[in-house]
Amino acid sequence: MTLDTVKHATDTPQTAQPWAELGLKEDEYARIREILGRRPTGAELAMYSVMWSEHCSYKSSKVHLKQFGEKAPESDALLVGIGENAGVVDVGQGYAVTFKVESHNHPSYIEPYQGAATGIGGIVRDILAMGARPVAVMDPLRFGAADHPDTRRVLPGVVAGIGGYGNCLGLPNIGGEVVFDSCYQGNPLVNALCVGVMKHEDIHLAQASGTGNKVILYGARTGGDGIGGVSVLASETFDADDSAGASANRPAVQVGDPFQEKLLIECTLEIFREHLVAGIQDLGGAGLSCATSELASAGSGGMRVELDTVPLRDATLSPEEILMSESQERMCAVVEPGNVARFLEICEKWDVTATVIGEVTEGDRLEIFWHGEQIVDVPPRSVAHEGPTYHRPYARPDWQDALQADDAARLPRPATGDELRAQVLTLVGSPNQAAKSWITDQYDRYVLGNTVLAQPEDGGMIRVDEESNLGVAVATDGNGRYAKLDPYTGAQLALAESYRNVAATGATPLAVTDCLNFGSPEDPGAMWQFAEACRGLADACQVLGTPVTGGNVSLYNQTGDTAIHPTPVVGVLGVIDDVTRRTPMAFSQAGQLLYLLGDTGDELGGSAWSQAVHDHLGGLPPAVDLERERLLAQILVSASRDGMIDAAHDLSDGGFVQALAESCLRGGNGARIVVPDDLDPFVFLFSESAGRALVAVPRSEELRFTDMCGARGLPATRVGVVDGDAIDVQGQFSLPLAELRAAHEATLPGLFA
Amino acid sequence: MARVVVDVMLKPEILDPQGQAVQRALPRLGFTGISDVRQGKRFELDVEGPVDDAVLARVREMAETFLANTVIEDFTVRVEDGTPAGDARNGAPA
Amino acid sequence: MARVVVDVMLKPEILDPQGQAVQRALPRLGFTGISDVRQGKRFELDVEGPVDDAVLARVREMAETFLANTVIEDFTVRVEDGTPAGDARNGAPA
Amino acid sequence: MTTRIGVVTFPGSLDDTDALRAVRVAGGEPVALWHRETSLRQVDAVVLPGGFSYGDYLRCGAIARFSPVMETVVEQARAGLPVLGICNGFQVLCESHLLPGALTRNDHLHFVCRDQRLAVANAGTAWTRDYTEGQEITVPLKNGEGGYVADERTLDMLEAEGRVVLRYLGGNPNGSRRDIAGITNEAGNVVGLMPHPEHAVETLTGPTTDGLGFFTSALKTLVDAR
Ligand SMILES: Nc1ncnc2c1ncn2[C@@H]1O[C@H](COP(=O)(O)OP(=O)(O)O)[C@@H](O)[C@H]1O
Ligand SMILES: [Mg+2]
Repeated sequence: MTLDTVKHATDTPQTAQPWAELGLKEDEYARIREILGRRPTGAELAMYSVMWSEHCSYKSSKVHLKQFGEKAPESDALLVGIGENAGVVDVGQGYAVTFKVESHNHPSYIEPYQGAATGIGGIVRDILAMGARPVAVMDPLRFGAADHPDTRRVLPGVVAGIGGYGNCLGLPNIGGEVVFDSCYQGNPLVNALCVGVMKHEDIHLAQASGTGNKVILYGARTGGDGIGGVSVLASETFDADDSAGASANRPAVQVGDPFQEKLLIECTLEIFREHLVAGIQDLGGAGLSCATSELASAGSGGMRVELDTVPLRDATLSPEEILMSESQERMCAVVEPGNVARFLEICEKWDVTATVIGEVTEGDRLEIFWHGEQIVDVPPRSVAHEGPTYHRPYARPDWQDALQADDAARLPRPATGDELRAQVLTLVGSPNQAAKSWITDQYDRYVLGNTVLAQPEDGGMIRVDEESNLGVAVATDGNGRYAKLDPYTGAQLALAESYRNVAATGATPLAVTDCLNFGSPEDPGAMWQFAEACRGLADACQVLGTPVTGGNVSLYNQTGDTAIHPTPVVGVLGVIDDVTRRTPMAFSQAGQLLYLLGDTGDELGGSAWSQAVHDHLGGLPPAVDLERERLLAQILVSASRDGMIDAAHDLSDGGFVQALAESCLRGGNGARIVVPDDLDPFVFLFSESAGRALVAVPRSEELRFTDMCGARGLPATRVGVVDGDAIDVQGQFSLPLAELRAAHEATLPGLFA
Repeated sequence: MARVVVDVMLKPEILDPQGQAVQRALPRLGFTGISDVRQGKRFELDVEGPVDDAVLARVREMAETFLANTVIEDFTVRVEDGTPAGDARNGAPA
Repeated sequence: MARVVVDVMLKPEILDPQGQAVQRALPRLGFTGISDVRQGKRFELDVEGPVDDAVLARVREMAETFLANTVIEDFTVRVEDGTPAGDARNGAPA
Repeated sequence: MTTRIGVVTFPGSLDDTDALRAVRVAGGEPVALWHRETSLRQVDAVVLPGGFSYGDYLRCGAIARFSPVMETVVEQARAGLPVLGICNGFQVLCESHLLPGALTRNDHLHFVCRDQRLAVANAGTAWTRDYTEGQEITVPLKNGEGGYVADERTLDMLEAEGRVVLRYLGGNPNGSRRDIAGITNEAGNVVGLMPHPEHAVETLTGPTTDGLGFFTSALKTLVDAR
């Protein structure tokens, strides 16, 4: 086969090209020809097709994501906003924190271990590329029904992959989510979040500037793995039944090497310390196509790359394949000529392969050569930043009204103390509410020695500075059931819960990252869910004053016509001046008083109770009151800072009784509970009204605490006392902790061990 | 009692970090002249009764669906004495 | 280019949790008649030049000192075609 | 004069900074050592930290054992230098034959991270003299290949010579023979442990401060030796 050079392409305008097989639409192909003024070469076609895929170009979602910028609240904390590898937040004392959540959904269904492992690897490199030391990871997960046979294949593999990669990298796993719902049967969601810490002056950006600067590719050698991974696995051409076929020629699955990534991290941080880098980009989806075009597009000059200098694992790879390869554990840096020798020396110290593959040029073209012949000559912006934009039609699904009309209020409720007791046990033992330690015990939460709080706490907390005790807290939440009932409110509830979780630890919420997992954008109903969720999230961020700093979109999560529940996963980052003042969730002191903060209404739509007891989904989700969330957060933070509370736990799915059970079990203490006069016992125990938390107040602080709540207008109801070794709801039932613990902790081992 | 051996190796195009780590270590230990190392798994199955074609077919199915992950791995099945059980890597239908 | 294979298995007296897990899973998957499963490692070494006795002796030394931990593992070395390279498990002196 | 305790960083070491911190918290002077250097920079004791040296490929500790720094560590350990191997460090010590036996895949096949109750079985080594025999402690345990194995003769010998240093309490987390969580060499200067005492030196980030004793023990041993 002759090499399809730029010259050859110019000379053979009629040659038929496989644009459709590469996932391009006819008008997209026509636009490429128009941009270039000729037909693209094979290498150019490969680059455009992968960079213009949904996964890389956000062509269906970006018109909606725009709101995150347009409605962004004023925030002094945001140092780098949406558009870079990850946003950067000022946390004081000269420190900056970067964090982001991404999806690796489809690959994790095909090959759970490697899919999940490389998901962690990818998000860690994004954080590293900002100039930060990665300090923690989290893993929001969604699986099919807990007792479905395929969940037995997917879940253990995903968990082992996340642990296998994250543990080997030496990053503590400080939290995440595990949700089971049959809607995720063929489309499990594997989202991964990473947090990194740096000093302000260490922030690095993905741009290539300075004519004559060298482009260095370093890390793993480039192999044939993951070719087409982006376009095949993460776009509309993906079809589960076809997965075996897709792997026939080049594997679409990537295998991770966490050891190589650990070396890459240490090597890169040493390079940053010596200020050797002018611009840097990780290699993720779309590999070199993405890195070279994004670097060149964001910089001031052009770029020239000698593709045959790329170190290969497989010598038979074609130039197109090299450009598209998604081999893991690679980075691309732009380095001034005078710094190249030292850069390579540091790579040698860490046994990291590094090669100069090109340089920044004058002009504004990205030019790629293969053994001296030019195979790519494109305006980089047209590849990286000026891909197609779709205004997809969207419409509220016609089933939405019927779903909302099917109110959970019609479900039979427990009438006696014994029935309440039985349903409490059903609830805390249901897969979604059961203890997740069978999973989280497979993750190292101690490594790096700065983990102040980790799962099952409301938020993970990391000490940033050992001298000053400055720290950050992060939580992620998302409730697909709520979002299915009402995507606008559901997205806001996801944010509200995550925000509340961070505040419950004593940290002040500052900023947001999100991973939007939805069905096909070509389905107007799914597109409506997406649009509503974006609007809801952007509006809520504005009220709460927490800007979205970055995130990720995963579409086409559906099997045939059946889409997953719309699942916006929201991560919130908070800061705490003194981590020794953190608020844990455990009730560890008998005699402390329990206060319920916030208002409880009769809100059971989409609740854990309706799922666990009745396998029902219908009605409306709980109402959101963002001003109340803000007030509650302020109270939780003040109370922590001033030592007025010893424990706090946010109320979310499962309601009061679930929170109570978790805090009691964690502390090894029971509680005597009195149902407030104005509440029905069932509603009190199981309602999922938002904007609430349960706190333990030392008796000596009671007056000060209630005065503060009173003065600031937050309802605070004394509901009981920490005491004994049972949960005793007066006049209703008593449930020994041992029995509660057995029900709560046996479920997951029973299913997966 | 007969023994059937199933060898499972990563497909040639799939990254083999373990094999690479071994290969990189060899020169440091004074071993040269090894141009590539791949590391895989070896299963020794003790089979009750005689190993006939039906048994081998079952073992092959077991390898295909369970012992190997054919998304990233190839396998071979053979009776202990070393004769391949009539199939090339992966391919053979059961 | 010749290929030398080194098989490494846990010694029979050492507990093999991986093999046991496989064996326990088999009946659930509908495979019966397998009385024992052991799981070990298989190394494929690509050797530059011809594989003569000297090369095999070196590979054996490599297996002894590095590829296997002889506190808990046995190994065999053979040239790809399947003929054992003149040694029984572990034993043979280099 | 401060006591210098070195911590080796291999490629893939993860708990090296934690071990350095623990030395500092205990009152010693932490010294970072690099796997490619044969010099131990005149330290008075060495810690081989936890992690996944060389990715734990092949076998845990099998490749790290051949690093230049280990030549010196092995030589000086034989001459009496106090050496503590934690988790991956324990695996390196076994692979180096400074300690008998080997560490194998956890019997349940999963990585396990938990706060582990332990009994100190030998309070006479260079690294345990600040404990009392039979003392119960709780420190984090986190590993995928922590099952200690050795042949019966070796196990009997370890028991007879009192060389079991730590034993698991409250359930064996990985299938270790005879609940062994840590052992020592004949001279008592080389100790290997699966649990991570460096993660139990401050209440803020660990379940207890029970791990500090390993580091203060070494400091005392070294001061006495002067
Ligand atoms: N749901 C979202 N909300 C906000 N920003 C988003 C979202 N999805 C993607 N982004 C932003 O768009 C940019 C491109 O995203 P992505 O392609 O995931 O980055 P990368 O190339 O690093 O993988 C990033 O800055 C990302 O943070
Ligand atoms: Mg990126």
